[in-house]
Amino acid sequence: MIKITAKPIDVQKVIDTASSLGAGAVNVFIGTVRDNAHRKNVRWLEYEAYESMAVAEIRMIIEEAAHRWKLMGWAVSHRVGTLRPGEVAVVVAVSAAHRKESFEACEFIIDAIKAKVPIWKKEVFEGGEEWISANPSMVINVN
Amino acid sequence: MIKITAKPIDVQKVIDTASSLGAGAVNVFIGTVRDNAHRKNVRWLEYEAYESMAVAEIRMIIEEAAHRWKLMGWAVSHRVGTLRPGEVAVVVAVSAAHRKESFEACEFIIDAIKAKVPIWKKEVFEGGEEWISANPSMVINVN
Amino acid sequence: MTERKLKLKAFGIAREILGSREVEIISSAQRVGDLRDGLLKAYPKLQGLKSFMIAVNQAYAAEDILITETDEIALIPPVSGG
Amino acid sequence: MTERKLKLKAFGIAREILGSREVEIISSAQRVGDLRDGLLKAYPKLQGLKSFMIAVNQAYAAEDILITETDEIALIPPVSGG
Repeated sequence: MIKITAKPIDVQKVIDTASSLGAGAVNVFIGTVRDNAHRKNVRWLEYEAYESMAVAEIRMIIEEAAHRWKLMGWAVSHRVGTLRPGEVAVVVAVSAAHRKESFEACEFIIDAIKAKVPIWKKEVFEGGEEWISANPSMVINVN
Repeated sequence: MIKITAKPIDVQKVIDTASSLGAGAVNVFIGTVRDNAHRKNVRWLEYEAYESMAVAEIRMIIEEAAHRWKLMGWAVSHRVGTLRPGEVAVVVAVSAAHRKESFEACEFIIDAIKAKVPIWKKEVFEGGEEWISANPSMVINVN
Repeated sequence: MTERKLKLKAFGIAREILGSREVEIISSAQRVGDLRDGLLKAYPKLQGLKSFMIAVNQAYAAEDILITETDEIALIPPVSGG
Repeated sequence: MTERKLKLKAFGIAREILGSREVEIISSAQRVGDLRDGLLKAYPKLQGLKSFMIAVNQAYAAEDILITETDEIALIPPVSGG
């Protein structure tokens, strides 16, 4: 399952979709909105996606991971729209026979999503707003 | 929260306990019972724990991880009793500012739990039963 | 070069710079690289971005890819999902 | 050496070998290492284990730790949680 959605993500449902009876290990990464990124008080984030391409890019990433780590199940859900601190922005869940593969595959997928998938976030903080990673002058370490 | 329980684990509750408003990343490991470990058809697993010591050992592991990776939240729940294939045996959830720390800390914790914490499982398969890892003759790669 | 009408999609900060999520431009650009050069001139604020990619038909496109009028062309500023 | 009554907890395969989760033994063992030697003789099946540790008061105990009658002593066969 690959989903780009404006509705709150049901984490348990993503996990259930990724689970498999033959798998002994499920790893789940949940990206949430921080209340204090880069020393600013974050009021909310605006996420937008180039949805059809985002789904295609995530599919390619998943296919590579599934092959490399012999995944038995997987699911990715990414939120768009307005998100407040504490809300879930992205969930990646994978299942594999053993735990090492599940950790490696899940980390590979979220790293690749953050590097390649056409989704953007604008941080709205007290006193301004900023598209994350857009400008070279910003030194940002996004989670 | 550290819990050794005979009741089914509520994964979402473990995740919620580990979450924190200041954290941007939550990593969750879920260990489940496989239906086909070591080429045998698993009917069920019997888990038992030396509960008071298990809690003390998990606490030490968590304290080390929390310090090393500056965790903002964490929770561990381990099941005991009879577990059928597909059931959740253990959930480890941690939250941190950034994703790399969350992955590393979660993997460290589950690795240490499997290496040190006094919990045992007996595999009941078609035609026999076996305490996992107990005897040197068994070559076993447990997830 | 013949000038053509091209439809562009723009996202994130590129959408704000172009002023809309869907923009029609008149361009003589034959390849992705030409289009990029034209856009950087027409919208100088794009020069302030750390990078921007162009996607053709929902895939990142190399500079020498030929563009046709029916292609779905999109401006991809630095991504920041997750 | 004086013989003493010691209460042992046993888990997993050690519980099955000793026949019960709580066992009382008479032992002259002063230290953890002596107790281990005595148990390996009294319950030869323990020799078949990949390893077994002894915990005193809910912590893994080194071989030279002194045992008292009021200590909580437990036999820890190879763990396999998770």
